[in-house]
Amino acid sequence: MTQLIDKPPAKELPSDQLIELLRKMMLIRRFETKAAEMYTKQKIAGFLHLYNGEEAVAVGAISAVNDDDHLLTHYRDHGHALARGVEPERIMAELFGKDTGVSRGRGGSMHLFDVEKSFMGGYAIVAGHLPLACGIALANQRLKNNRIVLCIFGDGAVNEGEFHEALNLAVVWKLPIIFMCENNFYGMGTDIRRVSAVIEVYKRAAAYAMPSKQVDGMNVLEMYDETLKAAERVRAGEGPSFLEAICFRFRGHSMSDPEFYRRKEETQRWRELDPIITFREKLTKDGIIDDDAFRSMEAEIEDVVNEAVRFADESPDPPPEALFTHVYKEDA
Amino acid sequence: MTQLIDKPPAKELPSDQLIELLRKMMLIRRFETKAAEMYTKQKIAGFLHLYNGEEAVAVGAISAVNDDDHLLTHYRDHGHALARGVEPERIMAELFGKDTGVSRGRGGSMHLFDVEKSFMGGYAIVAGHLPLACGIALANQRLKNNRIVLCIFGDGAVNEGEFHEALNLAVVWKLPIIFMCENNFYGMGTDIRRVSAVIEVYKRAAAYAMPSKQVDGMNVLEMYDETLKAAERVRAGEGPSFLEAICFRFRGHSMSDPEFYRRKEETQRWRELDPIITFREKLTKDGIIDDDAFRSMEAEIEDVVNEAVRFADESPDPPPEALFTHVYKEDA
Amino acid sequence: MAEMSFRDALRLTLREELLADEKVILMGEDIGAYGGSYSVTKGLLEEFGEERIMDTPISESVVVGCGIGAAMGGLRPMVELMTINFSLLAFDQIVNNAAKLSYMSAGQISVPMVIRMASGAGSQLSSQHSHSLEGWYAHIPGIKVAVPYTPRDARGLLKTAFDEQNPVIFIEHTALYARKGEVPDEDYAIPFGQAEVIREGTDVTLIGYSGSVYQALGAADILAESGHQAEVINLRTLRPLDVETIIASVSKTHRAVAVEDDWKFGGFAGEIAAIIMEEAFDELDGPVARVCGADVPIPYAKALEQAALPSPQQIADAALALF
Amino acid sequence: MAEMSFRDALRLTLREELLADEKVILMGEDIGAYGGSYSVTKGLLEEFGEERIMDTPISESVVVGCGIGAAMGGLRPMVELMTINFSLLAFDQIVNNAAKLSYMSAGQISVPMVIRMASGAGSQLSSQHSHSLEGWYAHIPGIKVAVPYTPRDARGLLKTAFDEQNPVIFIEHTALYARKGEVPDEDYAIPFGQAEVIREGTDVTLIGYSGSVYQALGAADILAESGHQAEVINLRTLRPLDVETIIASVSKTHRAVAVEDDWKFGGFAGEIAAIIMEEAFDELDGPVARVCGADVPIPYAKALEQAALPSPQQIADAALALF
Ligand SMILES: Cc1ncc(C[n+]2csc(CCOP(=O)(O)OP(=O)(O)O)c2C)c(N)n1
Ligand SMILES: Cc1ncc(C[n+]2csc(CCOP(=O)(O)OP(=O)(O)O)c2C)c(N)n1
Ligand SMILES: [Mg+2]
Ligand SMILES: [Mg+2]
Repeated sequence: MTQLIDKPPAKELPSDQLIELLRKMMLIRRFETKAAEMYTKQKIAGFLHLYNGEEAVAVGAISAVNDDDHLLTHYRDHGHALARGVEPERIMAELFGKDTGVSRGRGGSMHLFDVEKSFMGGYAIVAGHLPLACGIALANQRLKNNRIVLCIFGDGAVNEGEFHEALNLAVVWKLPIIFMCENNFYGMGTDIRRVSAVIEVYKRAAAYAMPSKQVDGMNVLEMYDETLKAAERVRAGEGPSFLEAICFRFRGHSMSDPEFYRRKEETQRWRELDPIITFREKLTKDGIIDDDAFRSMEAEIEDVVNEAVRFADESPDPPPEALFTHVYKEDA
Repeated sequence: MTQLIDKPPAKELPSDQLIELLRKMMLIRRFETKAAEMYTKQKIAGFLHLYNGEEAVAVGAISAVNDDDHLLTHYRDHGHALARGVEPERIMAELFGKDTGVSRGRGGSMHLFDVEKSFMGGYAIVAGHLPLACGIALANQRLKNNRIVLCIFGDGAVNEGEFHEALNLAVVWKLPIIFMCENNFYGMGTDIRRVSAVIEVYKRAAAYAMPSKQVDGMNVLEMYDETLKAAERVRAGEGPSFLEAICFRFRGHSMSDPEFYRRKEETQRWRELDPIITFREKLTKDGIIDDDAFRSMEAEIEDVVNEAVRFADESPDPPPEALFTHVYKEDA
Repeated sequence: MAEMSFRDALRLTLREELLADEKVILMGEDIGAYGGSYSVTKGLLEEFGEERIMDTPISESVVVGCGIGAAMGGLRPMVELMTINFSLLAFDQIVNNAAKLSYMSAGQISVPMVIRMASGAGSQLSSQHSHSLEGWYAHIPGIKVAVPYTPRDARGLLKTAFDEQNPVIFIEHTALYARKGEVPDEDYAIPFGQAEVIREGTDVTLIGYSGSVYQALGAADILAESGHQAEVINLRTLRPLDVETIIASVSKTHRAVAVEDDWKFGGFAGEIAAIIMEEAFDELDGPVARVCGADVPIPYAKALEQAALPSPQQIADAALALF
Repeated sequence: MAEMSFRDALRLTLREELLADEKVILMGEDIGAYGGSYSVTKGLLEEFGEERIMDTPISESVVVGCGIGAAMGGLRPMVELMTINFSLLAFDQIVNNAAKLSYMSAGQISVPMVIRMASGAGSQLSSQHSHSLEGWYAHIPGIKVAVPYTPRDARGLLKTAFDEQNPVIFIEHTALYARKGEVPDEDYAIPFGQAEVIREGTDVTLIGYSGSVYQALGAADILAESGHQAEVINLRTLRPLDVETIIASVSKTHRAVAVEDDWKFGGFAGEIAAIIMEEAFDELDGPVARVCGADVPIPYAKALEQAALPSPQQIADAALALF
């Protein structure tokens, strides 16, 4: 999506931008289904956490901020990277552990980095990136560069001490950050209702007097709109804002999760709210996209994803000496 | 104070109990003034944090819980230990680093322990004891022993991650704890207004849906009453409660603090609310104590404190082999 | 003798402890409904209920601190920290409270608790999830550190851990969970501070612990091909360390290689080397060699990750260089 | 040459850095209004204002993480952690973020920041406030560790720390702050990885860093009385470590004692011993000795605390045992 200078609210988005939102969600879905397949074929190893079902959160939110706003997220990061416009083939190559990957094969699924695109990384220590987000925001504030930080994390991160420390500091220093919690109700196999004193996550921001709101994370336009509003406040220097995106991951925590801890019916109910299907229906009803256009977009995405796999597969492994480079800056 | 079985509210406290509250506050004040003197004479070393001005908090709160309720506190712990009834001479001996000290000279001022009196310690890592309080409370809950935990900390502790983690866990597991924040507005030289997003500390408990309240920490009876109410709820199994005691330390953070960060007038205003003077005045007005009784109590306390110094001074140092004992349990 | 996996040996022991003493409670992230991220606690929630098998929030510091407090208050807690990587978030509780309360209180307090955590690299989890920091724990007076290698160790050492009156850090290499081995049928415990000579030999001593014993045994096979009989020591606990067994072996072989997955510089292999030098300098035919992880964060790509970890061939080469 | 205290040398350097580059910011608990708990930053708030000298909440983890992020975002942060004891609460940020971001991002990110902290025992602060954990930091690839001894070191190494493109852990022993020494008038920097031979000798090499150099020098005096000329090495940085200077000295003296305040078992002195053995085995007339802190939490009582820390006499005795 070419960047709009002053982003309009969702109801004023031109058709091509609306279709682009759909395309991005579809790309994420298809990309990850393919990644899962590649995992089964052992082309991908380590942990692989799918974003399946949560696509509207990343696409809606990330489309609402500027391309040079800093983005940090957790290990479930493919969706965020794709939404930011990181090339699918360089992400797939990273999952394959190849030298052409975004992190040159060092990070894998959990640690995508594309600093040129202000995608400051996926982080694997729950809540460990919230402090970093504060620091980048502090730098932006001091450098007066008009950039804000979008920091994404899960409901599980909310009970970590760093969540608390970061939110407090951000308010005290009026840092330009949007804290966005993807509340999918589970942290691994743990239901938020069993481990959180207050389960409406957005309410916890009250302890820091931070503006906060719950948003429908299955609705890409609502995500877009609310993020836009938050971004405006934050960019205007009013300090941090908090958004809780209510969503659900349709698949297990990672590829190895048998999902003993929740009932199939629960997942089924959420699948009926599939953000891609519902948004496609809306766009069809509004006459913005027809079946042909949809199918040709699907085919195009299929090609992109297949090309990503081909690229990844044919890319070289990192050279052995890569093991010892970049431990320190001067090694580069 | 001999323990009352069912503690009455403040307005029903018999005279001797009221006088006892005054006596305890006076003992703390005098004990610490003497300790400061001994510090200057280099009989005491390390850090020495005086509780001067905050006596009503410890005495009111600790008198309201049972003698076998567990008590944990921070490094500013003389007041709490004395309020719990730990012998002044064993505390003074600890400050002198003697073998007769409550921690046999290993802990010093910041680490008083008297487990027989359920005084579970003074801790020197800010907020580090809150998790321990949760664990002891969990044990009490499981052992169904009717004991609750009173966990005391400062306003500075409120921004540590462990504060957040502990409050959340305590609510989720309905642990029998009173969290008591001594809000004296400063953490070392840092004014709470400069580092806390929400300065009414009790409001932060809302993020955990924990009952919480602000209390006048300069008023021993109010401290007593509110702690009593919280203790009843907690003991009844309703889960944790939070109290914020508004108070002020009349002296520096520790003996070496020149107090550049606050104006003399601020301290002076608070000194006018001195909890000992005001409570003495109240008891005098109510005809519970007269000048003679007061003066003889003062003299008696003078003797106790002098005796504590004598005891400490004449006590033996820990033997050299003590260095290596109690690292592990079997060493004992 | 029953043949069982390392994981099953741990679960069996936990279950026995839960049955034997109702003060035993287990706490940790996803140990209940999820069954444990490495399935060690699978089935225990169903059998013992939520009061004994407690799923916690993702709050490592309070979980460990709560375990310490529970031990102070009279329970017998076992805290599972999922992995050693996350234990860094609870480091202050372990170093400043668990390890020091007995001492600071002059013995008024003791902290009988077990903290279990998975460790090690090798599954392509990249840098933040591939630590082997056993040596850091071993450095701290006031705690004990168990590092089982066989299923037999797992059961016998965990049993001892539950008998201890002190905090025990119990570290399980993820590569071991599925490995099988003989476990005695009768009740037994393996005392702390007793290393096992897991393979006898006369020419060089290879010293490992936890997962690295496997690499050392592999190296012994390689060395045997060139006619060198390596003795392999499985340390079992790092604190206390069985210096006697190490020195006895080195006094026989006159050569030693210390192996560990962790970074070499400032790591525990250096301690082993230093102790051997101190205690058996005159017995040594050459310097104690160290074969450890490469001095880099662990990367994701398979070939790079493998190159970062000690291999049997590297160990054998280091040993051969001593002849 | 001006004579100034270690503390003043640090402050002078901080001030220069603040003046030279407006991207330099200082963050930490009580570094502003209070003047720094060891007065290092005294007066800087008044001169540079709240935008540059930032008092923080008591939240070690976010303070360090915020420093890392600020470095990622283009500032040049210095974070003061008050003491090494509290750094345990920020350990995850240091180990998992500061040390790994350059590597995991394949060089896309760098983290040019300085983390200062006071260290050491000796002022009767008891167990939770008396750590010397320099060796833990030295263990981590991706960071550098400076351990100045003289005021000259303090200034020269801090200067280099600010020139670094990598995270630097800068550790200051509290016993040194008030000590005075000569500091060159001209602008200078001391490169990392260059130890100083602070006293020349021929008979035994005493190796220390930070506060322990003082004890080593004391031991050299004692040894001189019995006619032994000790060479004393002040390491200055632990990572990178100047192995060359150590080996050159030991190749001359054939005897070595490594000294540190930290616990011996699993500590950094073991690394020094192991390296000397690896690199100069044939030069050694006896095992490298280690004189370190006692294997206990540090107690409050003065005599006990003193007994827990390495003394010149102990070091001299360890050296004499090598003759
Ligand atoms: C500090 C830390 N503790 C534990 C883990 C293990 N872990 C990985 S993901 C996860 C659950 C996180 O849940 P949530 O934040 O809700 O994100 P989601 O997976 O639902 O997107 C846990 C416990 C970790 N990575 N880091
Ligand atoms: C984790 C940690 N960080 C920093 C310190 C240093 N420190 C000691 S006391 C203190 C201030 C605490 O203030 P507060 O909690 O308000 O208690 P008060 O001293 O006012 O009673 C600080 C920062 C510490 N002991 N522990
Ligand atoms: Mg979740
Ligand atoms: Mg305070």
